[in-house]
Amino acid sequence: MVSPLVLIAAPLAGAFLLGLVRCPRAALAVTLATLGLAAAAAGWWVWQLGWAGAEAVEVFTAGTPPPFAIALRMGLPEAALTLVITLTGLLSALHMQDNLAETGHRAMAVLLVAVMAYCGIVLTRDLFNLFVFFELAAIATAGLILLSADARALGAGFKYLVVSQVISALLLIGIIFTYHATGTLYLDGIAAAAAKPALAFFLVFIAIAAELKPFPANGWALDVYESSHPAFSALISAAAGAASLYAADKLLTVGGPAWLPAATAIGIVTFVAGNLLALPQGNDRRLLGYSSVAQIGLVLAVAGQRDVLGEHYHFVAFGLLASHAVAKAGLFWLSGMVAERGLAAWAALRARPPLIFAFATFVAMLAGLPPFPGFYAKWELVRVLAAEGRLVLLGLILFGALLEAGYLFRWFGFALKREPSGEGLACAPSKGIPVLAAVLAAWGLAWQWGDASAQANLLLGLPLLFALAFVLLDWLPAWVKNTLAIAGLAAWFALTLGQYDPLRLIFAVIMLAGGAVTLLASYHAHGRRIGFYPSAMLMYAGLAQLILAADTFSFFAAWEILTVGSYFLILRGRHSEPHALSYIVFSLGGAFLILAGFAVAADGAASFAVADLATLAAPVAPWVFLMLAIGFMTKTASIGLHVWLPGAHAEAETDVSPMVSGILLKAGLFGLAVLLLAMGRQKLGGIDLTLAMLWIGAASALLGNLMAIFQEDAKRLLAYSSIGQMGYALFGLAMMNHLGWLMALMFVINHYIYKSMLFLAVGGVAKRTGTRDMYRMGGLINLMPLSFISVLVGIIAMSGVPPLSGFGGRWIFYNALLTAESRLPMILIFFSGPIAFLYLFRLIHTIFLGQLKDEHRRVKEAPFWLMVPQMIYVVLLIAFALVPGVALRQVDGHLGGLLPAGGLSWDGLTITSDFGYWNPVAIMVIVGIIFTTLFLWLVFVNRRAQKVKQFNIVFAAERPFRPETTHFAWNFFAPYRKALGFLVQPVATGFWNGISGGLHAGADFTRRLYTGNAQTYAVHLLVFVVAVHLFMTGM
Amino acid sequence: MRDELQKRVVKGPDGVEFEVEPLKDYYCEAPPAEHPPAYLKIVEDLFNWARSQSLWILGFGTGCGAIEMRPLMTPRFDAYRYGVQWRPTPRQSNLFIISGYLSVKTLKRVIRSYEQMQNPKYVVGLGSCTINGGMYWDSYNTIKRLDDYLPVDLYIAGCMPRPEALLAGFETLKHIIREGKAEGANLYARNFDWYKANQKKVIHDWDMPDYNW
Amino acid sequence: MAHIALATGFLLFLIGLYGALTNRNLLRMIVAFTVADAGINVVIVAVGHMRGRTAPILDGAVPAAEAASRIIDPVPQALVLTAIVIGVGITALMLAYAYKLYEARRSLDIGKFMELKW
Amino acid sequence: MDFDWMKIPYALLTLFIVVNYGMLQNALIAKIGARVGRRRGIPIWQNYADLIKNYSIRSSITHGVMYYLGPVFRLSGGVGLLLFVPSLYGSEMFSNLSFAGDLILALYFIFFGTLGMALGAAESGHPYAAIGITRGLQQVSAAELPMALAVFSVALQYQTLSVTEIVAAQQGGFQNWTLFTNPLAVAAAMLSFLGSMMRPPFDVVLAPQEIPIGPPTEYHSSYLALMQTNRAIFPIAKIVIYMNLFFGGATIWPEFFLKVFLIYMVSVLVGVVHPRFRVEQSIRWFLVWAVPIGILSIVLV
Amino acid sequence: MIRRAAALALIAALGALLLPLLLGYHPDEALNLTACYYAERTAADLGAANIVTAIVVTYRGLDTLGEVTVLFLSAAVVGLVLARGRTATTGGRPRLPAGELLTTGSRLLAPLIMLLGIYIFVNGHLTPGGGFQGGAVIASGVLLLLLAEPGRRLGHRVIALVESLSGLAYVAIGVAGLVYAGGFLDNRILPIGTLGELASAGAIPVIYSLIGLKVGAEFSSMLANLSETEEL
Repeated sequence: MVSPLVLIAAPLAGAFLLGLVRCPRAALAVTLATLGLAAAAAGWWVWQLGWAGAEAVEVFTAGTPPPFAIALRMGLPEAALTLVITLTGLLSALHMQDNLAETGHRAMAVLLVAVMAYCGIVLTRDLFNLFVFFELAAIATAGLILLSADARALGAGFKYLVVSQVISALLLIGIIFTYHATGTLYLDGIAAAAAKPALAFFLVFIAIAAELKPFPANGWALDVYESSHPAFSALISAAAGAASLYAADKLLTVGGPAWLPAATAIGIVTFVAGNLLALPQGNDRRLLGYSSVAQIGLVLAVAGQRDVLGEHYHFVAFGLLASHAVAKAGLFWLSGMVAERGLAAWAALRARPPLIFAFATFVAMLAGLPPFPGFYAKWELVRVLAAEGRLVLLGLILFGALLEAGYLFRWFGFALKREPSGEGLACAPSKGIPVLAAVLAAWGLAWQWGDASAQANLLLGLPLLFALAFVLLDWLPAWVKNTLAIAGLAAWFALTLGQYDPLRLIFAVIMLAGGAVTLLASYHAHGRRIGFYPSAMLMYAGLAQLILAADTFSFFAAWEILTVGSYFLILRGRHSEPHALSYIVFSLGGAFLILAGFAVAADGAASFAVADLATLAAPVAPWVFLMLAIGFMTKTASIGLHVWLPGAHAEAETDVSPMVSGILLKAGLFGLAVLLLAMGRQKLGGIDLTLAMLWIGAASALLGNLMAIFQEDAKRLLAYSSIGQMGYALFGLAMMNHLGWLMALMFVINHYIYKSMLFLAVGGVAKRTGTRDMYRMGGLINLMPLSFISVLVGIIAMSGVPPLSGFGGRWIFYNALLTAESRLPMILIFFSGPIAFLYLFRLIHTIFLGQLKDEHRRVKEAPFWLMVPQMIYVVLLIAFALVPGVALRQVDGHLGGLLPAGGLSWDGLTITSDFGYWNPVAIMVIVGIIFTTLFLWLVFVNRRAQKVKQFNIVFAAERPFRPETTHFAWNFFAPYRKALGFLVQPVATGFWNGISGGLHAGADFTRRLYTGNAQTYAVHLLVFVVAVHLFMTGM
Repeated sequence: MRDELQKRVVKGPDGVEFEVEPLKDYYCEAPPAEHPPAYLKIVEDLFNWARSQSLWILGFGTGCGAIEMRPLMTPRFDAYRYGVQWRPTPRQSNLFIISGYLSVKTLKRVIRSYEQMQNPKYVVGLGSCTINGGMYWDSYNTIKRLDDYLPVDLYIAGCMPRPEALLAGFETLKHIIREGKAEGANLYARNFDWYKANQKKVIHDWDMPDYNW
Repeated sequence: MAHIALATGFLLFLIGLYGALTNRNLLRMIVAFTVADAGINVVIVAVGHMRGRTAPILDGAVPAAEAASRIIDPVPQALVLTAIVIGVGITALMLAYAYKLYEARRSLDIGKFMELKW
Repeated sequence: MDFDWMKIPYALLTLFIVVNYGMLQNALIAKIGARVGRRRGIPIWQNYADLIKNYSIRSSITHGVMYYLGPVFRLSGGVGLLLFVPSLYGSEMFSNLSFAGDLILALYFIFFGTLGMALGAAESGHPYAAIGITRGLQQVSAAELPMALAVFSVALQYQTLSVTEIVAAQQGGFQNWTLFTNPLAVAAAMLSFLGSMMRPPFDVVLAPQEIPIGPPTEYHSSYLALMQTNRAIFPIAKIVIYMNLFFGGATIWPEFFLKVFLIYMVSVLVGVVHPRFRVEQSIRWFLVWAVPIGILSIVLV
Repeated sequence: MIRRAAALALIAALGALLLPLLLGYHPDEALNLTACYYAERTAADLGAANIVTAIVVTYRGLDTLGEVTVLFLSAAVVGLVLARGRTATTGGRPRLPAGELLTTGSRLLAPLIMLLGIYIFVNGHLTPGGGFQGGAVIASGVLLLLLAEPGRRLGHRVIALVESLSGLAYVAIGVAGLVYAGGFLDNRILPIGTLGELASAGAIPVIYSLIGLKVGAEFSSMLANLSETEEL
């Protein structure tokens, strides 16, 4: 039995002892040993209380029971928090050991006392004692700030002192009047007191709240974060934040439910404002400071929701707090390794891939992505808030979280993509160990929270584990990993084959088997390709789990996993940094909508079968539908939400583009299919939502295609084309009839095949020619004949010209339209068909036909491994064109059970609908015979044609000047721009840019609040106090 | 030699430098081939009839005579009724009317266009200038005898010959074609070196391949 | 009596705070905070005060048996001790900071130490 | 559906009839045009002479595989289009190969030849070819829209996509023709028809002097001959679709010839009195004038 | 001006916020539960005559430990602050020596002051005053010495030793309470003795003495540190 007092006595004794130790190294050893002892004690308690089944204990001092003497309490929360505090202290001490040793025993003593004070804040049950520990923490903070090498730290420390003077004054007044009114300082006694002194307690409460750095009274904290030694910032952020939060929590327990709204309000305002203000930050530590402030605000808001969270309160609050503590401490420690302060300076981390992994872990953890605790916590929190109808709060939380994800991922993008400048990395083991420990803690907590969650433990999911295994296997050469990956996908597909219904089977085939085929292209990469396989397999893991997901939780978890995996994957492209960012922001925005939708639908249930969406009733159902639909449509890049797609797909690596285009987009369609199957038609305010989707689908098809024809960049062209194609599929689904769905599924298959093929082909060409601008290419047909064939087959299939498979899609599409109820949106669709023709022609013409350029005269065919999947696709396309029934017949039958009749009849080789008929084999044979006959005839009459070269053209009696001036390729469809250019004005881009710009400008304006003047900060604090008071009394 | 036709060193996308020789790399270097009639007589007769009934003139006015050809399209002369029409591209034309005097500068273009026409092809010299230089007999920059440079099937004399003369010329040309005597293209191929030498004698800035396919 | 003490304490606190907010000189700010601290301490002591009672020390005048009815509330007395000591500690700290700040800039103007902001 | 081998000679017969009819009709129309201009115009057999002449050209060049295949695609498209649609209603003999697919097949097969031709012409490396193709594609993309709407309107009207059934529904007197039962659709379709016939005002694609006849700039000799053959077939094949959809189809060849001729004459008549549109003008024109009619026809059907 | 007016307005608002505390204040008529407990039980349980001392040292011993630590911390941080970036300042302008009268006087007074301080903290459990007060008095003696002889260097090592040892002893006694008596900082590890005697109230006098020493040492160290800054 270790007394909890060890946590106080040991550091204190250590601190006093340090005065006797002269040698800095010995002093350091004492310090570390003391902290280690404390951490061990805390760990022991966590073990006892958490696993060994011990009860919480109340520790009396002075041999007298409370309220007459100070008492401490050690329960599971306290044990966990003290463990966090002591461990952070230990690791921070390790991290800054050089500074400590240099500064001498005093600094170490201060550090020990700081840790002791934080533990004391957590443990004590006495109000005044709380004050004492806070003061200790404040003074220790003022001392530790000085450890920084930054000369500005002095000023920050003074500001901190000024503000803590004001806080402690308020706290003292509050305490003494609370004592006066209740006759006790024992927290439980105050809680039990009959008459609660509202104003006095308000002062106590507001003082503790001010310790939590609420907006706007937090300028001092930011200055401290920015200028302190990062290890110490880690301590403030993780340990002090946790301790203060627990103090606030204690006060809220004492104060009762009346104080919860205020806590919530303070917390949420701080959360949103902190994240908003972090947006324009350029200094990593200040950014982390804003983020810390925001996170602590979030936990405070959660504390304010304890009344509704009930038994989940600790799970949620600690999930968020643990995520914050581990990730933030880790990030601060990382910041200590980076030499410069700009966000882009973190590019130096690239020298050490494990550090990038650590960075990714922390960012994902902060952003609340699975499988980290924040994810489970978010799920519970949102679920409860939605069930209680606190939708504004829910919205604000998600909005803040989105902002946070925005700047965190932007920063991550900087680290991965910017050029590392100047000084590198301080990579001493003492700096690396804390980071490593934080990473381990992060994954340990992920396991722990998954284990404790009422939902499935995500880390038990085989696909996810498989993906994570690649992190450990990253030292292997790429081809080994590629083989493993393909084998894994194939094995998982074979393993789960029995579990899919025909609808899911189509998606499974595309995502898993198709994924394996796409991965064949990755054999072309040499070396180790660090980071590629974990990301790719993460995405595939998400996809694999998505198709199998039966309940909302696993669905959403899979959704986020695939989102984050694909984000890392997209980010790998050379210039993809901004595009990957907009991808992740839009995806997370969509994911949050899905989350909210599920939560609203759940009405308090922990998780429910996705199919049960069908049982939702009127007032809620349309809103749920709306949120889910928008969420899924973000992924399918429907018009308006499409701005992330072109860049993300175009800038991705050659073999990544087909994955994110051919495969990933289908996740959105899958979601929509599941949604529509479950919920069917919904009406909101008299508007049929499926009709709205129909219009969106049609508009996406038209505008996507229209934008595609104006692209000069081949991959962007394909990317815009995907928007259009997804529009078709969305349109098909939204028709809500049998044939519409069949057409959508046909599009799913076709789009996978030809878009993967085209992306690979174009990627191969771009790889060889060193450019993606089509007008710089031209005439490559003879040099890259295989690529030409795959593009040719691809565009024939895509344009829907018989006899290839695209026609089947069109045919079903027309038949579906005949049964559709609304006719107007189809006009847009009709228009988009021929437009598709335009960009497809442009694609093949400007790349392969026309004039070959000087510098491309010696390019070779695309790499072998890029060609392999393309040739497989060519075969697949032709096979699918001949016998579409192989894939579609089952689905047709399956759909027959889900949607009213109107299916096709598969009579021999002819496919018959209610309206028409279609015989793919006959078409192929007839066209083949005619074509062959005519070809032979031409060969006969024209057997002696002289093969000429590219300048042997009639040129109005002149000769071409140079290939560049002879290749007609740039601004290919100028008349279209004149006629319809107004349709492709970047309205959506402008809109989103406006929002982003507005947020940044607003943040930039608001942060001028923090003038850097200590007095201003004091004023902020007082204004905050007065304002909160007015808010509370006004309520 | 013009800049754009000179050898140049370019760097490929893979960073390897290599040499581009435009005249070799961008133009077909093969010399023209003779294409003697290859089918049975009756088939060739049918073909010759068709060729004679379908005279597609390259729409290229080389000199002042071009103005005389316009009226042929008008209701008054209506050359269409004789199977004559104008084509904008030498690839599809089989009749080249050198309409009047031919400056050296234009000769270059004429040669190029002529060589881009397909066998069989016919050349008609219109006006005195194509015969002996006409009033430009001592000009420093017109050619004097078209026949030195291209195989002429028919001359239509006059300065200028009226459209009626042109129509009559067409009839004569048809006659020649039907008789199988209009083999100027083969003549050109056979005596290619001689024609080329003559051409290069007057064209000093020869900046194209020897034969323009 | 208690009200007067309380009012004095509050007034001192507010005056001190006002001084701290308006004086740009570091030393003046520190002095102002000391004033405010003093005000708080007066408030604490005043809250413990009870009319007609004596100090909580048991001696001849106050036997242990009668203590409950004779002495004033000892708790604020104990608290104020702690508060004072803490105030002293912080004041010392602020002074040290002020000194170093002056050393850095040769100025005591709070407005000179604003390089960390936004 | 059982395949009957006799269909092949029957289909070839259709092809033969249509090729000859097409050649003569083209000449006739040229003659009419000439007469409007008070000329005599070409002899009626002129097209045969041109065709034979082009096949008889002895030399030719090729720019590459696609260049070589372009005309093959083109003519395959024309022949296929013709054969996928029944020529005469109620005639087993001249229902051709329509068992392979319905109206949608025919409409999409139009693009087969266009695509092949575009690829072939583009491989010639000639900028004028590419310019011509882009003009054509852009113009057609807008011109197709009213046609698609009209077709759709008709399909809705008759609740079928089978050409045979659509013709069947129009039998029994001209008052049953779609022309009278759904005039808006016909109007839209006929406006679209103007755009697809490469006649003024929509012939900027060819623009003989600006971009010497556009896409086929580089084509000559037997390539050109193939394309000429297609020029005889393709417009007829297209008009057959119009005839079947809107004008009651044909049950005997004379009716077929007459209707095809009259429908063709629509574009000719419009063509001889209109100057040329630029591409963006024609796009706007179709979207502003033809599309609303098409939309109305869909809404009202 | 606006700044001042704004500050004034803010202070006024704060004052208005605090006003209800003042107006709503009613002095207690009787001791509340806690105070009552102390009044009635202190003598019997702890044997300390000075109830405040009993509260300070025992009942709220943890606070006091914290308090001592605050001072320790302040001293350490002041040391840190002042040590930060300090260059060797052996030089500096020479000062005038203090007058002989002052030197002698202060040397005479200092031990007396120290003695007073010791008296105060040793008797802390009996009379008003205690470790903090005593420590402060001791430190004032040190201050006197420093004022009288500005060039004087105090023995930092001695101070640090006193500081550390007294602190360690304090913690040790606290832990001893945990082991041998009712809890951390329980004074009953030593016999309570008779109320009012010097050697009574268990460990309270010992603790208070340690506190006195420690406080004195810490104040002295702070003063010494601050005084040394003058040489710059």
